[in-house]
Amino acid sequence: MANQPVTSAGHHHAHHFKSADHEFSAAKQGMWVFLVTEVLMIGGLFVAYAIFRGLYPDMFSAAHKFLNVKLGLTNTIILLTSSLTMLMGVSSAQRGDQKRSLKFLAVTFLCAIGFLVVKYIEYSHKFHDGLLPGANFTNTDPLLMHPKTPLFFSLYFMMTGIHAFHVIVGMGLIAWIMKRTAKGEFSPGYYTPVELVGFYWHFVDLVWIYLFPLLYLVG
Amino acid sequence: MNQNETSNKKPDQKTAGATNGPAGSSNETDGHGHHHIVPDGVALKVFGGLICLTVTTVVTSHLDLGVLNFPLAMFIATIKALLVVMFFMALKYDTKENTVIFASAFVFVAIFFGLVAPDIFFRGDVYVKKGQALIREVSGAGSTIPKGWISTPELVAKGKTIYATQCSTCHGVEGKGDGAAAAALNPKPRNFTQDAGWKVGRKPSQVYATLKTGIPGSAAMPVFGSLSQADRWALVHFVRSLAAGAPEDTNEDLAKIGIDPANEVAEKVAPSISVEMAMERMTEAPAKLVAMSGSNLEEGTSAGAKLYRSSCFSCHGQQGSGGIRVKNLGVKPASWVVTRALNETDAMASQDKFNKAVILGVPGSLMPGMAQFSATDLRDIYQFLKTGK
Amino acid sequence: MATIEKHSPATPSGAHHYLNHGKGLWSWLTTLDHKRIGVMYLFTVLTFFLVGGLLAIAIRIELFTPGRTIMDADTYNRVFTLHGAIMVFLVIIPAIPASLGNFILPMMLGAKDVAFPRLNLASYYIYITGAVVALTSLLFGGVDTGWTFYTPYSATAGIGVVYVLCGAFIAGFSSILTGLNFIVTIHKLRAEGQHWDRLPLFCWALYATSIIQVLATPVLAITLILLVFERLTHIGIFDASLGGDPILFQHFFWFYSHPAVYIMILPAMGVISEVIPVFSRKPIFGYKAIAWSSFGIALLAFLVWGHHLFVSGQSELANFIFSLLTIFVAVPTGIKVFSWVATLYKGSIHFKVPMLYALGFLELFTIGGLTGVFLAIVSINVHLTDTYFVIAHFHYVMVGGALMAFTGGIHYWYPKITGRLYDEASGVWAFIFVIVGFNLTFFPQFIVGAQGMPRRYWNYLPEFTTLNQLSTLGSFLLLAGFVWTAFYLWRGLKHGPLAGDNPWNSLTLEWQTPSPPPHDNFAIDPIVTDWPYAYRAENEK
Amino acid sequence: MFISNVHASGFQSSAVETSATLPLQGTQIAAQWDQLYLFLVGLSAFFFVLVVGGMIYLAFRYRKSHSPRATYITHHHGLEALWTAIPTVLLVGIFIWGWSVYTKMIQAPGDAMEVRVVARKWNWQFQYSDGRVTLGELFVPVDKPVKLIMSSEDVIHSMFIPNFRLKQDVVPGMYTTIWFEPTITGKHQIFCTEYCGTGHSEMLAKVIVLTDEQWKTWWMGKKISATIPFAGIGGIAMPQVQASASGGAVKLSGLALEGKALFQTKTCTTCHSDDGSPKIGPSLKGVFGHKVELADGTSVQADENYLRESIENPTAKIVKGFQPIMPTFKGMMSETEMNAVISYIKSLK
Repeated sequence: MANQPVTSAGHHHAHHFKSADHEFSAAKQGMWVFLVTEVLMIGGLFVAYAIFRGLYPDMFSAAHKFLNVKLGLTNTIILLTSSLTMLMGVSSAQRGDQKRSLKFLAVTFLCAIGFLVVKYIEYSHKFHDGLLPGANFTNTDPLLMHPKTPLFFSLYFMMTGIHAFHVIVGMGLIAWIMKRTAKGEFSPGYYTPVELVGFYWHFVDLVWIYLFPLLYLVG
Repeated sequence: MNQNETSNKKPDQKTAGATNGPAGSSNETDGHGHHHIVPDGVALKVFGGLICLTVTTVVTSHLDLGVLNFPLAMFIATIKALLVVMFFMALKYDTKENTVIFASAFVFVAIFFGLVAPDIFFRGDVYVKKGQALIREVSGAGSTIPKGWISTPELVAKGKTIYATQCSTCHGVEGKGDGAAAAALNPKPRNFTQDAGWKVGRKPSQVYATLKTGIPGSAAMPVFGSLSQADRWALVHFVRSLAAGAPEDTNEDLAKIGIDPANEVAEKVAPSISVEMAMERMTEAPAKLVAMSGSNLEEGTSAGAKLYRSSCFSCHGQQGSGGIRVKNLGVKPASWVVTRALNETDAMASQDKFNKAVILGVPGSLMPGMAQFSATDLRDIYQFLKTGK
Repeated sequence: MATIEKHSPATPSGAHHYLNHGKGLWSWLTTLDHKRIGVMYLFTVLTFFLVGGLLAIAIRIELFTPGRTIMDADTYNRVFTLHGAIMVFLVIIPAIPASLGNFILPMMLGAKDVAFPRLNLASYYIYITGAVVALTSLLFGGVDTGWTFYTPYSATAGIGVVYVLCGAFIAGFSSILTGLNFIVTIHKLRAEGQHWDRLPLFCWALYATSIIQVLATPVLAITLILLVFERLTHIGIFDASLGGDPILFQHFFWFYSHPAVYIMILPAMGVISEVIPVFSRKPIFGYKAIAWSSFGIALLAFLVWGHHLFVSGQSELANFIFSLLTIFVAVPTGIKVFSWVATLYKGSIHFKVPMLYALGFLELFTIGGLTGVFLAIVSINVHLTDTYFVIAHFHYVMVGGALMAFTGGIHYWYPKITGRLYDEASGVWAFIFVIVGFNLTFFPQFIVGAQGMPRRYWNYLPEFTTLNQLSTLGSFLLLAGFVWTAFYLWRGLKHGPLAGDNPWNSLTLEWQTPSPPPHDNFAIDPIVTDWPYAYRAENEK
Repeated sequence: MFISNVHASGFQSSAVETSATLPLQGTQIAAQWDQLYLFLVGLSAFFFVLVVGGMIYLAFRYRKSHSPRATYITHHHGLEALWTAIPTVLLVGIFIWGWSVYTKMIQAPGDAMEVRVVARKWNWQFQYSDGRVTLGELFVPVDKPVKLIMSSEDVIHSMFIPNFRLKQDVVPGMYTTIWFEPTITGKHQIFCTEYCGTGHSEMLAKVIVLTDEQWKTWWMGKKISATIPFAGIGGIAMPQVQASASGGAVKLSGLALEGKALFQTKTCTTCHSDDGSPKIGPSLKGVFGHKVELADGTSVQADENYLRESIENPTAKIVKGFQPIMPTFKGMMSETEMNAVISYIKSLK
């Protein structure tokens, strides 16, 4: 039957595990395997990027100049900070300081909102300029005369779009963890969900660490 | 490995009383190893490192290190990634199992790219004809003429020869918009000899843009993006020379198409070969490109010559020698047809064979039936082709 | 000295076990017990297998004569696409891992449940959702692109294709979650004393399969997302005119789909490695070699997908690399087949139904494997690919391999799952129908394929009529065999004699607990002290 | 219900004798291909007998009643090493032989005659270097290398010539090539082997290999008098598609029926529908005998001449609301084919 009802006194490990540590290490390994599937999925997009950059290097170098490096840099800083605050949140939960953990999780959540706002500004700018993926590309700037230019923006929107989707999912997870922290479910003996959400968030930041130079800087 | 297990216990003898099993069972990880709590000091130090690396990668990306830019950016990104994984996700203090699991993901992404690349980047046997790669041959010719947008006699002359091969089929020999293929077009191709009616405009930059992007909406005016930049400027000036009073460019006009007249930087676009161009190069019969010089057109004063020049010349070339590329509009992505020399075909065998070929057209080819000629017209043209007068 | 004939006394029917642990539909629908989830998967997979099988019969009837027999081209294209999609995504990928694997793996490890029971139930519901979403495509005109969805045809097909793509995308996650669950279960929940070299080969096979599921299925997810965006918003990544490359889609698709065929066959090999030693009453031959060749196949699975693109316009260099890598797949597969045959040597063979299906598997899988070598050689592939030769090859390997092992596995673990025994005699007869029907259906297709009959043809040249008619005849026998099997297995649920804990006297852990097993599998956590194939007690004089 | 069809088509024994397992060897390379193929069949038969025969023997020999007690054997390193090494060596050998045949298959000689192939939904168009265009029939001289440069107008198709053991996908937006040097004159069947929609199984064509003098007459544009037999499969034509499921089951007479097939093969269906559904061009259902409103406001009675003119000189009269992009089909259809298509259009009430 399911885990014993969770009491504030502490979490009882599921019946098929030998101990809380056993359950925790299983949960963590499960999370690492999940991150492997995420790497493979986003890896598919990076392979597509590498192929088309290899096929049309000049188009990529021309088109990537139309991305706003300043906004990209701000987003990178925001995500790195959110990664730090998430880590602080997790370590506070591990030490049992629930209030401090809640504070840091809240800051992480705000950073995520900031990231999406910057992303919205970038996207609306692209929509306005007609720099849209594939057949919807309507920009007539002479510097973008290469017939395959829409492909760059297809890749740009797919990669940053799927990343933004993962940021939104991350925000949902952080909110869920904040609710449970507020209810005092976590303690130095049981903080698995916090750490796993932390892993997920660090992974989202990890993907952006590669997206930023690939799309914005070297193109 | 032959099990030398000597214990005679039945293989899975249930040991009495081992209800929940001893705590330290073999496959459980090393007790509290994974409970590592990342101290705040380490977190801040790592965060500082990440910020510095971010700044460095942005700065180094602005320096033009040529081929080194990409690997450097990837190297810095990988260091940042390792920092996040090792410290923020505490993989450094985790079991070796999880490290192997997470690393294997990148190995398989590398396998995926590593085995797609041999296909994507090594195709092209079709473009390599007898060892000479088509694409490379064209891209080599990407020379740019400085200040191409100012007309010079050489550009006009060069434009004329390009015009003959690329444009005369629709726009006609003298640019009146009466080429052979124009019959099937509505709206009719532009008549360059008149000042009125230019949809985009007659300024060099406007003609240049039309050549580059074609006229949206008109089914016939294709994109000549595949022509090298020098050819396009030559065409611009030849076309403008066909009628007097063509307006000149201002600096904003030039800027609009991305050219800065002051520092002579011609627009640098690596010429790519269009599918049509590649196809045309491959299926081109060893045709002789007829260098059309206007001079000997006027001399042919006989009726046959005039008739021939008005409706046969643009496809059959100089006195029926053929070798002109005619665009077959019926096929997508368009195929080019090269006309054969008339005396090689049996249409010239006799007058009535010639008449039949002209009136009814030739089945299986693009020769349209031209019923408008009278018997005398046909006799004159036939004589002109036979005797050259 | 226990032989198979003597049944140990059956557990009293009143005993408490997983079937009567909770009563009513709700207790089944919200169960976290890996055994119940396995049974639910089993019934769902068998239902889809019936639907897919009937579609196959419809195809065979249509191909009975050239030209129109019972349906016209559009309907035929939709039928073979649905047959392909259902059989691949909804039947043969979850068949062994999700149903038998879910039920047996934790018990083989001496564990009480899989590592993440809730994730296990979620995976079942994700599978059902994916199936429902995929089948709604029928309301939007169905899909006629073939289960491979090659662009640009799929990028210009009717709106129905978007539903199948989303369905497959969702069902893919069920496969990922099962893989994830099994990897952590095998790492963390093995019984005490069960070191890696005492792990039953079924667990090794599921472990290798889970690794493929976890590493390959996400790439299918991204491929389907890209195709949906290509279909709806023309992002141009697979569209030549916008700079994309239709062959890139084939690379993305086959990077998943070739490892997927190993997701199908590796668990089947696991079942065979369990069945043959039990019914030969002697250890499996070359345990280490078989365990390691599972991993060899799992790794090679990711290196060889290019042999599906030999004639698709792939570069000469890629053809060379992929052909060279593909031929080496035959080496670990050969090791397994030779080891199974060697296990029979000096054994004491009991011709029970599971053993019959295992021997049937060996016969069909050998033909399938050998014809695979034909298709691995580039020049031979050029003539044979996209013809009925390929259809015969992959049916020999998938139906002849995976589904025969699945049926054999169902018979082998039937007593453990239901606590009863099926009717042995009708089992043997049904097997004869299946094996004869299968060979009669698919062997003629090798010949007609080599003669040049292309696949996915609704109308074919009259020269191919006779062989197609033979094949249709065979498909009826095959249908009869499977329907008869379903019938007597269903009848066995009520009327089968009680099976007792270990009717086959197997040494693996799942047989050391009552059948049907109690809710927590084992009253006391078992301690493993020996190799699961150490049939030495009854062998020494 | 399918019994009746069996009588209708009957068990025709194929008129043209095809070898038991393989199509005709239309080129030298096909012969070399067959050598490798038959070697592989032999090798597989050997391993099949070894494995399955061995299995049956062992299972029978050591059946429970005959050997009640098994012997405890777990492995044998020597044997296992053997059955790893031998298959590896055999496989590498086969690979090398296979690759040598493949290099011959893909490297075309320099002087090969180039023919441009355009594949489109459900027919093949061949264009020769002098601009001549044929639909569904590729004319080539015997014993001379021919190189096909292929591209597709819509989806991926695949050129498969069983007698030459050749197959190559035809991909939109890129060129793929195959080459062959036919040694047997006659018609060789071409299939499309990459699924491309409803007409995938009808997208057939023929390589017509001509003797030298037949080739000269054809190249000069004259008709070939002799009827050319089928070489290998393809002799009996596929049953004609009766009324498609969507259209009514109108009984079509001879000429109109032929016109219906031509309506497909001459690619009219690409832009014109025969069941009223809108496509790129106007639907031709119910056009004949009615008034047609033109783009320039006038309207005209749609009679045979109007139909003929619209086929030969399409831009002369443009129907209101449609683009003037129909190419001329003059020269693409013989006189009889023109009549057949027009009579089919007349039959579309």
